[in-house]
Amino acid sequence: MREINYLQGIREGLHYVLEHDPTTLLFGQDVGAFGGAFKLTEGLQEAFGIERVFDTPICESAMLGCAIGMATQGMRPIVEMQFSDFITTALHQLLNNAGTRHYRTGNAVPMVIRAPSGGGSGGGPFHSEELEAFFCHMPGVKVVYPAFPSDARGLMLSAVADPNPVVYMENKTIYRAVKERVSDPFEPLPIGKARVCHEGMDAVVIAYGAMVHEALRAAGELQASDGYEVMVLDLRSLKPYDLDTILSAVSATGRALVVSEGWRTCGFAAEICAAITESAFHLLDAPVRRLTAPDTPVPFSTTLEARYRPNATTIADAVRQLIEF
Amino acid sequence: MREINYLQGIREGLHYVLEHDPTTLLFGQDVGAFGGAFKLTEGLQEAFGIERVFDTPICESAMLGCAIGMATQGMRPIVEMQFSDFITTALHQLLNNAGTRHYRTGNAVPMVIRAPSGGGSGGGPFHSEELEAFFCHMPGVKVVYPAFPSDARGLMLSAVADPNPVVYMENKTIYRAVKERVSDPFEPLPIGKARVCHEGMDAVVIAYGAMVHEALRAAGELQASDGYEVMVLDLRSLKPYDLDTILSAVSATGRALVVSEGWRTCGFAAEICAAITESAFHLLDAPVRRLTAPDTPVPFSTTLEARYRPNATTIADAVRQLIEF
Amino acid sequence: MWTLETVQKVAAVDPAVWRAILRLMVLARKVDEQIIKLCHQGRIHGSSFTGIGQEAISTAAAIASQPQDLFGPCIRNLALHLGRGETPLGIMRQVLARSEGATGGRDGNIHHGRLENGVYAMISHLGAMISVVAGGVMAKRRQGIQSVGVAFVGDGTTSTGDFHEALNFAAVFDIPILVIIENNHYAYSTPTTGQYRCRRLIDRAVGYGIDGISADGNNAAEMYVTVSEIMEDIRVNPRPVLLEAETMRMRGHGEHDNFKYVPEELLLLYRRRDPINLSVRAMASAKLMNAEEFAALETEIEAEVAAAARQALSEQEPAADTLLRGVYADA
Amino acid sequence: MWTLETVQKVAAVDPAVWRAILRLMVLARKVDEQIIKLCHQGRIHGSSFTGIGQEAISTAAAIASQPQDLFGPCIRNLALHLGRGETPLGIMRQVLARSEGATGGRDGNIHHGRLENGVYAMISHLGAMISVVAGGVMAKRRQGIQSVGVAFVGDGTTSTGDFHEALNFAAVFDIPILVIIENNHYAYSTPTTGQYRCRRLIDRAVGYGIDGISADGNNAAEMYVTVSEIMEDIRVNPRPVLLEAETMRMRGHGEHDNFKYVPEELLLLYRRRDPINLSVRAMASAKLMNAEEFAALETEIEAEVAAAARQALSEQEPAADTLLRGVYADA
Ligand SMILES: Cc1ncc(C[n+]2csc(CCOP(=O)(O)OP(=O)(O)O)c2C)c(N)n1
Ligand SMILES: Cc1ncc(C[n+]2csc(CCOP(=O)(O)OP(=O)(O)O)c2C)c(N)n1
Ligand SMILES: [Mg+2]
Ligand SMILES: [Mg+2]
Repeated sequence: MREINYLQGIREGLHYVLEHDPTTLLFGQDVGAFGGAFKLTEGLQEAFGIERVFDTPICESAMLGCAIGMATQGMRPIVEMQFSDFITTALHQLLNNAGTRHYRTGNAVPMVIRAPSGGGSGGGPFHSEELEAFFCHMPGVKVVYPAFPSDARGLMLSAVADPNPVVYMENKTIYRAVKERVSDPFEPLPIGKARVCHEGMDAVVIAYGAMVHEALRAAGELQASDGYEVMVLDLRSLKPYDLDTILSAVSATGRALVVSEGWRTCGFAAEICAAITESAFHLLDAPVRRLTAPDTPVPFSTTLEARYRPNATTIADAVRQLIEF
Repeated sequence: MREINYLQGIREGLHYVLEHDPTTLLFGQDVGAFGGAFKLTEGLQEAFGIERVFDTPICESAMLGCAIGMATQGMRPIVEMQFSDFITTALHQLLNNAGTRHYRTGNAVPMVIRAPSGGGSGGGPFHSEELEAFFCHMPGVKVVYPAFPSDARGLMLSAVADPNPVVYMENKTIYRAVKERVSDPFEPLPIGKARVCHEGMDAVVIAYGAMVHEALRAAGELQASDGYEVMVLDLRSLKPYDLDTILSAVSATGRALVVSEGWRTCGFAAEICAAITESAFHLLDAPVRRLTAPDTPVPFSTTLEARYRPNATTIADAVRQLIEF
Repeated sequence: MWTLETVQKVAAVDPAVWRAILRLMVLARKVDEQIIKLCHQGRIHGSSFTGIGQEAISTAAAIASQPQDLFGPCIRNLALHLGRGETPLGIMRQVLARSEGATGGRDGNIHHGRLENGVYAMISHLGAMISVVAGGVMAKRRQGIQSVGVAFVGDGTTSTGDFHEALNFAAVFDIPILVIIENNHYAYSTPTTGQYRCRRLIDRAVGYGIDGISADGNNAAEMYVTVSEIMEDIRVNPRPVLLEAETMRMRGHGEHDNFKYVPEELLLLYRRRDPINLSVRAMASAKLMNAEEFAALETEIEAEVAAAARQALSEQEPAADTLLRGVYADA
Repeated sequence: MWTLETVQKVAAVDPAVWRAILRLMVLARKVDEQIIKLCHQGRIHGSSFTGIGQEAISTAAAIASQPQDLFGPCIRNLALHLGRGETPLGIMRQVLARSEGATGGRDGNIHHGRLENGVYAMISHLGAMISVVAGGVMAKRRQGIQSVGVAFVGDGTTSTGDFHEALNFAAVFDIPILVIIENNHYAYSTPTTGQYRCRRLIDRAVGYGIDGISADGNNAAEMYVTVSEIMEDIRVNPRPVLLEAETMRMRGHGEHDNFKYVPEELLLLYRRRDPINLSVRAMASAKLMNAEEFAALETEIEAEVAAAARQALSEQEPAADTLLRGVYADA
């Protein structure tokens, strides 16, 4: 067992697929010799050569278009958005071009888009966005979002092996902060499987990405301060999401809080609320609640950003309200 | 009283603002002498001159950027997307540039984006999309979606008068099919106000755009065949949406169906479901249900598209299930 | 302006190639005419778009190509589809949304293509396919396949950011892709004066550090010579090239458009420069084909196309309950 | 390469303008140095970006401009902000996310601008601001105001679709906007060889049917003469112009970046061509300023900047409960 951080988990996943699958390629702005804006891809160009790991000009649409072309000709490209935010210059390539292609033509488009996401470290409005609601709204696109180093590795393997466009979301704030002891070798983690990462019967907190760690802290706090046993469910895949596991959790607890650091209106949390309500209305002892970022641009200052993002304290408060409903 | 169709309602709204507010401008691809792909803007260039109503090259990002520049310098630009679908090439200009500007700098960005939306007439995957879930997810952006000629006029006035970026969604399928007797002169219709367009106590169907007309047909059918009295609520504004009126309707009926021709996962219907459940859980006699398009690209063929879009029959069936829950 | 060299090259075009060119152009024309007929009979759902008047451009590229080449056709490239293996029956099925067509009715009109023919199905978002073709070629090259790409765009499409990104990207990576601008004077109702201010669109080539070449898009032999030379050149010296082919859209943007905004003189000029007529005349004077043979060719093709239409009309649109199938590829 | 004409024009620059140029460059340099200090003291949240080495370009544009002109600064244009009326205190508040800064802490570092100064706050999405400035100028012109726009982009930004769309759009509508490419050899870690293949980036101008002009971005007087001539020209003959200013980013992309990927010789070359030093020397030989006067100027500015930093440090970030305010403008 070695301890690695979240960023290393992603990097090991990339290393693995580049090593084991000669059809894989990794490209993006500054991902080569420089190792990427977060040094996440450091060493990969050195290990696999400039033909496999390379820098591109600043052109998100051409990058995604190129990946579609490659994916339909026997390769498995992995494209890095330097920041998830910049994909809004080229969403048509994902929604319209990659996402519709199999449905329209029967041609598979196995490509992975790495989307470093999320706030919490002073990125400001354009380097902090959580765009999973956009991605999950797109037919033909899959979305994964690991929260732990081991899942980051396993999901990278599955995302790359999947014959469809997969957005691989990564939370920048936990790149180095979240660590885990992992064993080697590692295996693909099936897309679409959530995981209960803390047991409890009083309520369930459904989370993903960095919010899983806030939820775990909240669960610990609630246990210590109120004696509440709160289940924490890490979705890990957002599309498809694991409705079965969600419903089991709801049936076990009767109370659910969905946490997301994305915007509230039409956010991913709304989807989970709606799905639970539709499928498990009779199991609910209280309405499903959302705890999300508000509908404001992601603010820059520490004071505002701290208020903007859900955290262990606000989660614990929301869970208390839910239990005491 | 004159009878006008939906398209004429939009055109009259445009005509009014161009006539009464010299700071307004209308531009887009082929909107000038040609009158637009749907002939909706026919006559406007003739009436107001090429300086006020003009064609642009094919460059959605520059068009929206230009509108932001104008809007921040005392003008009120109205930009037409030839089809709503094409805005995915330039979402950053809306989400990041227009949507964040007031929050970041205090500078207002009064601009209107006309987004001809929706399927039903063989537009296929790229000329039929309903992207309200994207638009509504954007902080700083407002979204309106009239279903009737009179509302189309009134909402155009309000959208143009609003000091924020407003996406004015229009349903292409009802351009000429939906008619209404209207009176002159007309007035702005406040953004954020829903309207009960059919009374009923057994359930409420919450809809917008073309689906309002399907819901009205369903209500008629349910009355005739089952004796059910079904309320139909036309949201008219999607962001902000009229939660008060929604909750009154839910409290009056205890049963709600949300209908949307947008995609299901992370769609606008999920938002309304989640909001109702959060705010009116105790008022519900049955879980709020969504009836939406499935998560597939908008198919081209008549057979598939007919199955794809919710319609009076599928709405009536869903309402029956809801009432008999 | 033709140089003596061009004249000689055109004269040297193999008679068999000449015949293939003419056949393909006529085939495309007849299929387009059939589409127009079906459209005006109300049998086609949605819009119909044709490439009438622009057949020489696609034809040249199709005939000049090798099997491993990749294509990104756009609105006016029926001849490309047909030249790369799509059949008239396939086209009829596509425009009629039949379940046996290339997109099985999930998409319509021009939005199709078969990867087994090296042809990508376009999306509507103009300019988006250039980088796809570039990426496809890049992938093939990495697999040791000497593929060349050809992407078609209209004059209007050159204003999109995607056009720029893809050309710059292809230049940086020395991707062998020929981007053909079919300058047909209009983008929907917008004339080129409302679209750009450079003199010729190939003035953009220098900005990418690549070659820009002009050709007469209505002269099939010139197009063929030009395109095949470029394709064979970039096949061995990989790099993008921009080619501007001047031509004219002889109908509306789609069949719903009466194109009143086009000056009659312009249409007249190009009616006299119809690519099929020009070729027939050239072949006649080169004694490659006489009027009788041409008439026979037309009759044969008309029959084939009519049969295809009959066959497709007798078939079905996809069953409604297949709606949810195939959004995702199975692992 | 300087022509005799340029030499004469530079020689004719008014001494007062020379002094204004130098002052603004020094002010920007000192403010940037203060930012670096604060950053390395850990007082700045997130990343810090400077324009050290590129001051001449923004300075020239600011000094050459008129009040009604509009600007789209990007990453390395601190001198532009200061030259258009932002104060050192304003900058300190911005980088420290103080509630009194231009964005009140809602945004940070370079993401600011004051419309009352004619300066648009950039968004990060590179290239997106060019069309905004173009639209702003279009609006002002319709109101009878003889405004000219200036948008700044880096070499890397020229690869974006937005760069292309905006330039083409501006050309079609004869919008008087000067787009200045600050070619500083790198886009983050990517050298220009990985970004484009044209010889000079102004090779793109012909593709828009506009003028493309080169200038030495480290020579303040040349930049001033060039920019003011263009701005006054397009003020009366409205149209876009592309200007490529060669320069060098003298630090990392941001302060977190050690820029080891930049060859030492290149930095050395440009260290010798520091825009402030060059100007000081030119002014000295023209007897416009001596070493003492320059030292006094530096001291004065340093004091002003230090005071601004102290003031801003004593202030607060916005209160958390203001988070929800102002997402929308009130009717
Ligand atoms: C990004 C984008 N914006 C707008 C449209 C709508 N549209 C479809 S075809 C067309 C005109 C295309 O003109 P051109 O590129 O010259 O091709 P042509 O039709 O002349 O062959 C327009 C504006 C689109 N398909 N994509
Ligand atoms: C659309 C987009 N893609 C990627 C980025 C990330 N990014 C920020 S700055 C930068 C490099 C910019 O280089 P250049 O334009 O040369 O400006 P310079 O930093 O050299 O002044 C990159 C890739 C971005 N901001 N926007
Ligand atoms: Mg055209
Ligand atoms: Mg640079």
